[in-house]
Amino acid sequence: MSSTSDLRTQTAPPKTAFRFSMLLYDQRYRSVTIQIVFLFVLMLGIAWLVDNTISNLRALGKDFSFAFLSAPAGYDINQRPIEYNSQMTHGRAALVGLLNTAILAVMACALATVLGVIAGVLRLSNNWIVARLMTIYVELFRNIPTLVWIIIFGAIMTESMPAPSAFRGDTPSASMFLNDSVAITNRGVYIPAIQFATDLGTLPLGVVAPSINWLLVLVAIIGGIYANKAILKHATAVQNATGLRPKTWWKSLAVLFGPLVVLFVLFGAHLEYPELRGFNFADGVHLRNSLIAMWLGLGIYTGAFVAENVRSGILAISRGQTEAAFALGLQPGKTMRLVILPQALRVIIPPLISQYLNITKNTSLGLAVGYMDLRSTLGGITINQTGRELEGMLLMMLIYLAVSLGISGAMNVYNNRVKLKER
Amino acid sequence: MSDTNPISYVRETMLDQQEPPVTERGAIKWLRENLFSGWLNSLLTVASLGVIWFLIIEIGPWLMNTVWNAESLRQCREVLDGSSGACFAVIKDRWHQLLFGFYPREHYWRPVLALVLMLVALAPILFAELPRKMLFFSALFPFIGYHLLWGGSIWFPISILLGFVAGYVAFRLVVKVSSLVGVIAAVAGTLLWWVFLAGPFDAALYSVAPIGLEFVRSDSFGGFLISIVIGVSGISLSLPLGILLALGRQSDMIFVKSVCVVFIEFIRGVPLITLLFTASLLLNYFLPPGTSFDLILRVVIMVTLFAAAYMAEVIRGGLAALPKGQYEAADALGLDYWKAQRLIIMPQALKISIPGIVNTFIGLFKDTTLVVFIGLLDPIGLSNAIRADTDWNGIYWELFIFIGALFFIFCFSMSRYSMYLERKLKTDHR
Amino acid sequence: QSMLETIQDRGELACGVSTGLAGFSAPDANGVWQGFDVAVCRAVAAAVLNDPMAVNFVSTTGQTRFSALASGEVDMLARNTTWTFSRDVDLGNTFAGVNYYDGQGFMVNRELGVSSAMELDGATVCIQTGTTTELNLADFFRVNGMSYEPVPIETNAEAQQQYLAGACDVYTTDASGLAATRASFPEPGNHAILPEIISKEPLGPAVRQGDEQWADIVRWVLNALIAAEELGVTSANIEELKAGTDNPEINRMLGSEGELGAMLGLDAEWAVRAIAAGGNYGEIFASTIGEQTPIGLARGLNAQWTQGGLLYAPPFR
Amino acid sequence: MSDLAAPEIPVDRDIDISKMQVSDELAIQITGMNKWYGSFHVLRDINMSVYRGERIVVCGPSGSGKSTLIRCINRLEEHQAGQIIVDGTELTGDLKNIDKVRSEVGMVFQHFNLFPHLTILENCTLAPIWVRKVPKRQAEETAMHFLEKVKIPEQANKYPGQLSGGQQQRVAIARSLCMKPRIMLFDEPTSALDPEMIKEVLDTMIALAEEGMTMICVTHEMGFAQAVANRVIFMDQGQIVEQNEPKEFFSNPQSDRTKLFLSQILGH
Amino acid sequence: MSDLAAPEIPVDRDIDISKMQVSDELAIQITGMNKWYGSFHVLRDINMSVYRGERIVVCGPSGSGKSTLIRCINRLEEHQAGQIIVDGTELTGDLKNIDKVRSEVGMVFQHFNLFPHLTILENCTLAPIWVRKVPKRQAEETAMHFLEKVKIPEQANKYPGQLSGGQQQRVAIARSLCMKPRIMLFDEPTSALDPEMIKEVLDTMIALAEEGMTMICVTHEMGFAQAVANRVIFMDQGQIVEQNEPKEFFSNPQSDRTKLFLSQILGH
Ligand SMILES: Nc1ncnc2c1ncn2[C@@H]1O[C@H](COP(=O)(O)OP(=O)(O)OP(=O)(O)O)[C@@H](O)[C@H]1O
Ligand SMILES: Nc1ncnc2c1ncn2[C@@H]1O[C@H](COP(=O)(O)OP(=O)(O)OP(=O)(O)O)[C@@H](O)[C@H]1O
Ligand SMILES: NC(=O)CC[C@H](N)C(=O)O
Ligand SMILES: [Mg+2]
Ligand SMILES: [Mg+2]
Repeated sequence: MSSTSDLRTQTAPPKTAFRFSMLLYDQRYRSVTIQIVFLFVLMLGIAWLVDNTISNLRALGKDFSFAFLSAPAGYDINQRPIEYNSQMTHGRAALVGLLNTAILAVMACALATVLGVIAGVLRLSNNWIVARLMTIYVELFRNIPTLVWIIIFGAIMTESMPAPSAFRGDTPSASMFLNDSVAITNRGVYIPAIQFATDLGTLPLGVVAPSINWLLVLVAIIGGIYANKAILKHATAVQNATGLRPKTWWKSLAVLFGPLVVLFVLFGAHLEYPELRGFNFADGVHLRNSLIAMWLGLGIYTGAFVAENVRSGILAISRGQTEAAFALGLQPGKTMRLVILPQALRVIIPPLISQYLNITKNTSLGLAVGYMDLRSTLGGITINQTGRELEGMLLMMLIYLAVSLGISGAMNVYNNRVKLKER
Repeated sequence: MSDTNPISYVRETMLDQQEPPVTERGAIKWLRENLFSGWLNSLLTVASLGVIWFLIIEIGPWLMNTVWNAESLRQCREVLDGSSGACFAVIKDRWHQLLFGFYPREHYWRPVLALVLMLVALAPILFAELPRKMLFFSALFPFIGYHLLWGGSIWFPISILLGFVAGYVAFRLVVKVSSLVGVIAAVAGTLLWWVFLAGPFDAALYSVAPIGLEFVRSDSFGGFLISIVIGVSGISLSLPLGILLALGRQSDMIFVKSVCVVFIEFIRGVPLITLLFTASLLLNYFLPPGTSFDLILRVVIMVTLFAAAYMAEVIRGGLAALPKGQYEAADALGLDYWKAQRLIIMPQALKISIPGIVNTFIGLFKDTTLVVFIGLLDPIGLSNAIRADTDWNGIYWELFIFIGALFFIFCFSMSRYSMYLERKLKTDHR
Repeated sequence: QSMLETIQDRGELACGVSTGLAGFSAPDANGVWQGFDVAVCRAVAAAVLNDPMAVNFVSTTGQTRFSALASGEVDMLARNTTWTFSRDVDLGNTFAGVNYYDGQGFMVNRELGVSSAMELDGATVCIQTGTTTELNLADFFRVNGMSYEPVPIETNAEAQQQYLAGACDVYTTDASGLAATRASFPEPGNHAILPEIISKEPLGPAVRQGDEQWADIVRWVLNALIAAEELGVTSANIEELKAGTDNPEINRMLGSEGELGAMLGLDAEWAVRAIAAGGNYGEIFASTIGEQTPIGLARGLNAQWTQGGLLYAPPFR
Repeated sequence: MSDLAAPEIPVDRDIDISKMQVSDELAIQITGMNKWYGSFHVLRDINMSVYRGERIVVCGPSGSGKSTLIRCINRLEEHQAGQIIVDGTELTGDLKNIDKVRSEVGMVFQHFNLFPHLTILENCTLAPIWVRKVPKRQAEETAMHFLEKVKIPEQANKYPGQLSGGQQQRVAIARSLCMKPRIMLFDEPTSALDPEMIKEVLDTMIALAEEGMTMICVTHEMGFAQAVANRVIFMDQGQIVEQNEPKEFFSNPQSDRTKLFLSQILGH
Repeated sequence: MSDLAAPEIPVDRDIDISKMQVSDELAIQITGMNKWYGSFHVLRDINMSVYRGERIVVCGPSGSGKSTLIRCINRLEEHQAGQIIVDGTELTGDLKNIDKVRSEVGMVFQHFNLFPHLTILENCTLAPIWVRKVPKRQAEETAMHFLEKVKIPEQANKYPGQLSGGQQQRVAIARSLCMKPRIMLFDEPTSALDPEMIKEVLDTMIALAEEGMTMICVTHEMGFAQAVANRVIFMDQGQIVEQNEPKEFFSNPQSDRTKLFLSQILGH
């Protein structure tokens, strides 16, 4: 029989003496051995590769330098979101390519989301035909490589659309759509552009010089969104106090679009219609074939995956949730908004974001249809003209990596924010 | 039963099933519930019927009016004589290229036999009911398949196979010292054999006994043959590599772990196409001057690394889903790390990850189309080549329909198989 | 280990060619590569490997060709590649000479009614990326104060399709390439090559910098082909001439006199094999792109210097 | 035979069932109701009246249509023939009527069906705020009141995932009560719970019963039935086969089916 | 106070504890053992000897380090100071020793931890085949022998998922026994089980005890402790606070902590 009543506490574990044979046979030190061996082999491998590279470069008389980025590029880029001409540097050309990548990625993400949500929801509809049709869409696009789709859309654009010359003459064989404002040709789609009568010039910000008019429009949009948030918050406050939620839709509409309308009127905004002049349509916005093919190819293909995510997200919310909400007297609309959507979004958004990541990486397939993205500028023509394949590839991979890590970092933040609390 | 108690009630005769009212029966109910419940639904029905009608009207006549016999698009057009119609004659003319590339015609039996044998080798892996002994053949298949496809000296695959034997012998010899040393010895033994002895061994035996099928160069490979070769090798190699990476990422050895994390995140963060470019353009910078090895092999390596990173993440999910108790029970029974992994952890983790694994496989198979960018003649590359030919200049849809349909068949059957497996595993062991 | 040894060990020459340009380099119906550029590869293979067929043709696009060469993917490029300063000096290539003197031209559909490149303001231009023509085009339009819409394209075949489909008004590349492309059109007569030649495009085989011996071999194989024409050595009479003639230069070239072959690290008959492979320069020209072929190119600048052209092989001495 | 039910009785206080009021007003009236799933006739000629303050236990073998019956009462399922009148409102396709009935009838499910993305308090205030348009403060006060009643006020700011099954079911009851329903439906509220937790939930239900709530409860807890029910209804094959006072029902079942059923559930 | 434990006694036969042999050889010796999780001192100066054939019950409040203690004995956890000698082998980082000890010490977990992808028989033969290198036939015979001993030979070809909790725990015991360990450790083997199943498992453990197996068992089944244990060890805050014969321990606890603990677990 023994009993202790003093409860002693030590704060730090003592160290044990180290013997050499422990390296192999001791649980604790063996992992150190393994890691040292591993690291050694790894270092050796890397050193070998680096050594080979250095001697190969030396044999070719090349060095490793990024100076080529500030040399004049010499080539033209057809789609230029920022000022660019062939006299500007390779670095600038890479930036133009990166922006083109971003434009395509954003457009394709938007299309994929819209299509995916529609198809995902419709696939669950109890309408037999619609559900089947959506199943066909999803299976057809999921099981055929995106590259095939991109090329098909590219072919549709060049092969099946009329050339600009078909719009010419007294009896043109092709005509524009929507009251002569949209022209679909085998060189792309021309849509009206918004022009401002009073041009406030540009804001020189170093590399880019955005138009002040559009900056103000952007400010108005962001401001509108914030104002709308405030209105909704106020509505909630009123509801909390009185139980009755004031109608807000007209206020929302007003703050979201009011400032825009005012700005547009102030600036004398008008539509500039595309017009057949010389060889091509001029004015308006030119969405090139390459852009359209990439956009449709990536967007519709990824939309099929998004549809599956949406469908499983909705299915993950058990029927019991709807029934419980109904049993409490919530109407279907409110059930959707207050009970189903908040839960489904948690399930849907993480895979949705990884689809966005896939889209971003897949924009590099622009090569197939001649889209001038980052890969085509920095990773294509620049490398070819300067012979800096090592540096160019490395830089390009790092840029893609940074973008990917940025997106997945955002996803992790979101995931942690909405994680369900469990026991 | 008491009549005094008003609430007491007993049913004397049970009622029989009755037919539901008309609205609950047959076609009317089906239509009402499935097509016309509410105005939105009716609208959707009408819209979809419209879409289907449009497709039939647009594509139907074109498909029905197919020309199968012609030597060029011009001939096709002559036959069609202005009416709209498909010209699948191009497939009839070029199907062998789309399937085999420039593989010598008299040797077509080799890839076909390899495909059949591959299905046999896959069978015991895919269907657990088959006898386990067949796995022996599955293990040998890579070597048989290689020899069938490329030919050359039969001693070459055999000497590669012997590398594993060498590794095993080395392992046996020193495993007594420590299993860690054993593993290192096994890897070293295999590599040493491959690097230093396999070549001479092959050459010596071949000079004595020159047996083997006729050698076929890699650049005659093309079409679906190349997609399948790259896809299947990538799939079978990326699984073990993915498992290792997943284990590395789960490991508590900080260096191993961080190297795995960096590798996985890097590979997942860049587009496959940049890796393929690296394989085709940059790899020689990293190797000693003068080394050159087959482009297909390089692509297989890159595709494998790429898929392995995704695989590792899928398997990590499976590992994370296993309760800690499984590891502890294995420890308590005295199983060492690798035995525990092989016998306890992996069988369960892989089962959990099957849907993800198959999805990665499908993705990998679809991604084999990207090799067209580095000049390999996969189906897309060949379709470009065929269209560049003056005979078939201007033909599009027929080729794409053929290629798309074949990809669809492969990928769709894979995804169906994974659903079958999921269903089966759900009921198994319960 | 030198390039020569590497290639001889391998038993095969890796030659970078285009992805398909009729007359210059394109596989025929049997998958065997044929053409003007291909003939250079075959001659080199014949000289160093004693087998004109021991060539592994690697098709490269305008964009991938120099990377393929620099990384060792190919041993030499014979791919209508323009010899420029930066490609020679900065990109680390060595050009082995010129096998075709060319310039950049424009092709348009006659329906457009364009007769001069100066009328192309606002046109959509199909252009192969990664070429000198891409850069020349930018300069040409900028200098002349015109605008254009470039449609960047990877390969000649794709460019041809885009052009025929009307996705671009103009196709621009080397004039020889235009002629070759036009020759494969269903109705070549509907397309005009505009008179302006906007650049000098000396096309020639290139090797990687750093192995002088290998560069010399390629250079002198090409020179041997050109000199053979000048000296009247043809594939028909070479068997007879190699025994010895009274022209000492022919004798030195064909190895019956002197040690030229040994100086290159080859045997004495290297040039005999190179010439026998496809004939001398003139024979190759005539059978691949000459006036008798569908391509129908005249010798023009590519005639021997004795005929008023620019071809001028340095002496074999 | 009456002691058979004894081991199941979870009650730890004296209940005087006679004190619980039953008025003679009708809360629910079902006449000639039939329902089919496809061509399967699940509910056959159901006739049943429930008075205000009555507490009815429905039992019967699995698949006999118990759940379907009570789900018809707040129109989670649609019936195809006959009439269901709840609190004077007939249930037809009319959406207004359905909303009205649903806000008068509370329902507690076997699997709780709490909203996992909302705290306990938010679960309880959601419907009052959005359906009854009660100001938030007041809704929260009511919610806390009912949470106290089910004895878990301290959990108000946790999420459902952090609670035990028994606690979750009590929250589900509180959530229904917050809508101040006049009728409560329970569909096997304790069958997904561990034995210790069953007691907590049954105690809560008994407390409710004592306050005179009209209740229809599908359950196999015969102890509960004996303790508080006015009436036990036994269903089989979609029909009401027998109904009686609990005492009579357990001690003296009339129909063979009932006997068989009772021997099965009380037997082990 | 000794009758307090009565309702928990699961024993259905007469056990003559005096007939069970305890030799004077040491099976386990722990001296001055300390363990930390990070900077948290979970086990403080543990000294303890277990003789061959001894059956020891460890009890104590939750978090007192009971599990950690017995997990240290087969090195599922590493201790940082002091000595643990099992069957003459000291546990250090040395992998050989660890392997040796683990194959001599069987362990049964609270949550059974059977391998769900293997049949019962495969669960039992896995370790003998791969660790002890026993031929498969022989391993299966041994396994059937022990499965018979735990009274479930007929389940040999089922999968764990098809068995009840009690059956699973008996399989877990059989699986450990198949390695023919000289010492068995049990970590709350019955606490995840339903009441009826507890008895099955305790019976199996009692049968083991009767055969003279050295056992250390973390459990709160005081009936079991009274019936078969030679010694009860009470732990609190990572220390051994009291140890004694079961009878003395229950009837006459010395330390205040022990008294408090006993009143809590026997109280309800
Ligand atoms: N949505 C449905 N479609 C078709 N049949 C259904 C549906 N829901 C239930 N059923 C069938 O209706 C019958 C009655 O089901 P119900 O759920 O009402 O039984 P229950 O008495 O509640 O049984 P349990 O005690 O198992 O809950 C069962 O045979 C069931 O299979
Ligand atoms: N891996 C770990 N890391 C940090 N602390 C731990 C870890 N495992 C256990 N602990 C802590 O060590 C203490 C002892 O844990 P242990 O599991 O041994 O207690 P126990 O007596 O078995 O309790 P129970 O009866 O709940 O099983 C507890 O306070 C626990 O929180
Ligand atoms: N069109 C081509 O492929 C070659 C164009 C040009 N001769 C160049 O070297 O860049
Ligand atoms: Mg039910
Ligand atoms: Mg414990």
